[in-house]
Amino acid sequence: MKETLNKLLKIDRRWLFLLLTFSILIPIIKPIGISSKSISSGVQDTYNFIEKLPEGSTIILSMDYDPSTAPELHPQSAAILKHAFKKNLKVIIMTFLAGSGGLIDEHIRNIPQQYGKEYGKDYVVLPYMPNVLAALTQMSSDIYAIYDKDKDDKILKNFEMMKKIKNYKDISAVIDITGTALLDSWIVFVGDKYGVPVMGGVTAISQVGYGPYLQKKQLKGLIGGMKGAAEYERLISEPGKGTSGIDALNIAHLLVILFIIFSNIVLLILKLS
Amino acid sequence: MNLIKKHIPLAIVFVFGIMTLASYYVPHRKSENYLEWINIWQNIVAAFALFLGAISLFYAHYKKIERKVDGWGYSLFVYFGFLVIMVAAIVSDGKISDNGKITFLGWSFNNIYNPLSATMFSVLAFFIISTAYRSFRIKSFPAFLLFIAGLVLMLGNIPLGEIIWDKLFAWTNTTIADIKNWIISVPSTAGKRGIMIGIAIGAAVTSLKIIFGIERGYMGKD
Amino acid sequence: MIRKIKFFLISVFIISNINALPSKPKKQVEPQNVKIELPGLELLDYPSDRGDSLILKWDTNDDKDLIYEIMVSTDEKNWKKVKEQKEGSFTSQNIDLPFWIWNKKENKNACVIEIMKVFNIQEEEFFKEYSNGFKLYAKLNVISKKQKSESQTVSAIAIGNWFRADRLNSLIIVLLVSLVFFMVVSHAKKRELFIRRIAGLDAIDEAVGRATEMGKPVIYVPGIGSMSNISTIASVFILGEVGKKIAQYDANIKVPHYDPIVFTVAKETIKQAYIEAERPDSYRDDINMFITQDQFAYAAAVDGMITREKPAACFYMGYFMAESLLLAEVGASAGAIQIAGTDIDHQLPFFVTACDYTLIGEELYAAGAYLSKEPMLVSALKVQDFGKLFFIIFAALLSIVLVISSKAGAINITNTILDILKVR
Amino acid sequence: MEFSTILGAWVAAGLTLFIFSFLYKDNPFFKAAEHLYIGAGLAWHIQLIIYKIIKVKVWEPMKVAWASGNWFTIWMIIIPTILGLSLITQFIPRISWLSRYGFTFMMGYSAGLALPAGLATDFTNQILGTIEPFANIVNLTPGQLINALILLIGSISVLFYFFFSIEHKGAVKKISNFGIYFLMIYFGASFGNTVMARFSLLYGRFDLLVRYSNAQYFYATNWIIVGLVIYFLLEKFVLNKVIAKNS
Repeated sequence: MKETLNKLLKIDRRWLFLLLTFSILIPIIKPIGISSKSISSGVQDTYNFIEKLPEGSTIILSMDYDPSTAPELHPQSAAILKHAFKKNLKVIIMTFLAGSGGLIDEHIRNIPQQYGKEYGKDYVVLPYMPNVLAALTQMSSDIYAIYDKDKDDKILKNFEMMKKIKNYKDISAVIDITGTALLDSWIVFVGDKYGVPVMGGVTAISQVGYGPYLQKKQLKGLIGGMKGAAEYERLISEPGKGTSGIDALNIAHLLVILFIIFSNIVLLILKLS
Repeated sequence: MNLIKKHIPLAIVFVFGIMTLASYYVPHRKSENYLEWINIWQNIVAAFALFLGAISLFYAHYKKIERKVDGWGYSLFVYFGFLVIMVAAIVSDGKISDNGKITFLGWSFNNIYNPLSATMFSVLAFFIISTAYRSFRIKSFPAFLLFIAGLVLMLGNIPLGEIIWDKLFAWTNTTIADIKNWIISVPSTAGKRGIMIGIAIGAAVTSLKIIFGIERGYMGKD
Repeated sequence: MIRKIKFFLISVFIISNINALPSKPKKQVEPQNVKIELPGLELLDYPSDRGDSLILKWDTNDDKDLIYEIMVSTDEKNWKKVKEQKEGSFTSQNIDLPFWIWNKKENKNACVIEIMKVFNIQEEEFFKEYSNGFKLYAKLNVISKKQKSESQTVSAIAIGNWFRADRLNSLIIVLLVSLVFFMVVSHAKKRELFIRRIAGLDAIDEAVGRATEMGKPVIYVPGIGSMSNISTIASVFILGEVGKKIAQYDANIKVPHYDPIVFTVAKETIKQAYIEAERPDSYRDDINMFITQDQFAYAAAVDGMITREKPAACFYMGYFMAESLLLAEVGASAGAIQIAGTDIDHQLPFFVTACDYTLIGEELYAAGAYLSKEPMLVSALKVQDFGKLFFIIFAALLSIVLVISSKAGAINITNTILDILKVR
Repeated sequence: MEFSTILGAWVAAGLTLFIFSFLYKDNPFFKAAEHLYIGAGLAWHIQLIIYKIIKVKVWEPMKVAWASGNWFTIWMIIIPTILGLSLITQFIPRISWLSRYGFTFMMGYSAGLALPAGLATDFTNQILGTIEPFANIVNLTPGQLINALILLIGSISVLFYFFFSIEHKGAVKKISNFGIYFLMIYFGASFGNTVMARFSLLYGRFDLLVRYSNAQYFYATNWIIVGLVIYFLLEKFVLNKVIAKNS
């Protein structure tokens, strides 16, 4: 008995890996269909903020994630973009992460046409900018000093929607979707410094860390992880990858919890005997 | 010689440090102009720092191949990977897509760089499972708190957790989301704030040390 | 045909208007426009700005239905309407300036006039042309239910300021930290400062000892930070001490690098450590190796290294992001003793669970200071302790003051305290 | 479907599975992918630098400034370029001190930028956040009041844990132990939330692999898995025996 239990504790971890593989693969092939019930306050706040913006206002959507965090963040930015287009807001898409180019392309290939939006009139995409602080600071006085061209090297100033845009004063909100610490920079260097409302979409892991900023209202709203994306999709009633993804996560989470409890029970039995 | 080797670099760090620091307190247009240019400078200088990395990398693997150390053959893959992306970039003129069509660079991003980095990142999921099983030991009260907070967050993150909670604890009149939010915004924030404050001061002091040339490990030895 | 008539009519209209304009004085267009003296009307340069805004303020009125038309001009002739504002909708209280440069309690209507926006001037042009200030005239049209009256004209010059007085609080904190720092530094040079023992540091000796016994290498991972990260600086100091022990025991160490600058610094640190341990001949140039400057490629390579080398001990000290668990779990499955330390708070849980010892946050800095006894590191630690003390005292005291003052209804005191701490 | 898309699917599925194969054990496929990644990762960053910075911020403005004889701009580009180039001298021991010019510039800039903003956000603002609820005490519900107190007491006791100037004995030890509870809750919460993130990623990878196992992509995933399995079987049953025989 004791030996078996001891063996169980030191089980080859590859068996655990195999179990996890199946627990994620199966829902992909055959979804369970358990959807999110409640909406977290951060998501609701973000939704309300965007919902309340007057038609025609301009928002910045900073897509600062690369494929490594895309499964969680891509559905978030898609939901925000859809919401903005539904509300007839103008969107400036930018990025400070080199790896995000392909992801932005994927969005603008698919989403705008669903809502009949035109490039230059309803949204623009700015090129990748490596130096975050420089750009964040510069845009407070004049966007065009740092972004004179869009991602296809066209003069940014000439686009219809950019005619009335000069600096942060003309921006109604910033939404930074990111898996890095860039949201902190947006809060510190833009939100706090120039008073632009900043909202964020982050991975589930960093969500916890933004507690202080949320509590202080330095962040007006926060979408966390795939669950946040699923909730946002529900709010705008556009189910997408967030909703289907959350299904696959159910079992995997349960597995982690069961493993922790199981190994501790085994340990307890070993100690008692 | 000491002047150009030591004193001028220290003067540079001091001058740019103080001026950049001051620009935070000077609203005048001149200060904005300064910041604008210095940002561009930083962009350019930092760009060259990456070439340092490239040269180090090539040198390291060149040595491996030259000495025919164990597994030197794999070092060839380093050059191969580098070449593929570089050629792709040159052919595509640095653009990921051109008129909505994906370029060779975009292709290699989607099918080489991205799968590698995303997969490496996702391997973490497997490691979380094995950490949970092998080292998540509830031996003491603090460890128990760690477990409880983790448990609530995990349950609160998944719809299934909500369902389980509602089945078992509906009588408490709270939802798991409430508890999760409370943990995030109250005790967990207190914990983070406690870590944050000392680090903030530490970072500020380090900045001071750098500006005043007290910390100069990065300059190397004379 | 219809078009032609339209064109004709429009041109007639335009011509008649052009002819009419100079002959018709403005007042006759709006016959009920009366001149009044609006009490307390003032135009001020916006304090602590770059010179592109002004504040117009005037006394509040009891008639809550009043509407003000704010008119501005550069030459007192051509007037431009900025906007309409309702009585009491925006007062001096709404202007986000701290109490030491702006009187919020004043019961006045206020309006911020942004020159570039009002006159539609491009930024570059504005600062080129009006570098010495922008003179602006302003007046108000007061519209009540009965009549429309026109106020007196006021003027002011908008100039760029040289100090952001609203950030005075921040400047004071920066100066305070610097002051404390230099005081502690001068103190540190005179005598040794006390640092408490940090649990987990003994483990370093143990780990190196074990590596020597087993004849297996130690892998020291300095993370993915650059030399401006304090955690990387601390890590390099710890590396120096670990390196010394390694050299003394004649054990084997490998240090994979992410940042080329850290790489060169670490090379010298290790070389120095071997010299100090009097084993310069055992130093090899391949102790430090540069891997690559891509986060997960680095993690993959270090993982591969750990699996192949089967080290007796792994150190993870410095700046870590998501790769923390990628490294620590592989290290654990390779059976190594693992000691970690980082100040990236959200990676700590993984190190805490997967490693044998973890230095949490500042403990990493403290470990660097403790091991190296470097006066500069020690004094930085002291400043941090002062900062924490400052936080504890202020947070506790101010909370009590706030509770009392808000219970007593002394809004002035609460607002003053909050104003002092507000970051602008 | 285009050939490049199908080829892409094969390459992507292959590299993904090669990395995953490390979970079973270290093997040549992983080693190859690992080394490929080292090179490709660096190249990715370098091409960005060349096309997004050197081309856009150095080369093109320089051409314009040169043509129009704008000496101010020319100098403002030349100086940072020289500073940047100075970094490269790191590799030439005799003049490696030149690289200090570039390093010191970068360090000075980042230190000056980080100092005030960091203190404001992570220090002053945190004091404000801790005490702010008390300013509104009249309108607080009992629950909110308790939360504000927990936040205050929690933050302070965690700070006690990080005091290094005094030995942790007696009351200090008790308070700092209490602080550890808050640290642990933070770590637990952080851990719990991360699980979500990482599984989402894994979901993303598996989703892709499932997509590439379609007939459209000529069963890329399936074939590569079969190949890997055959390799591991061969290694286990054939290669090892051969090696054993030879030695």
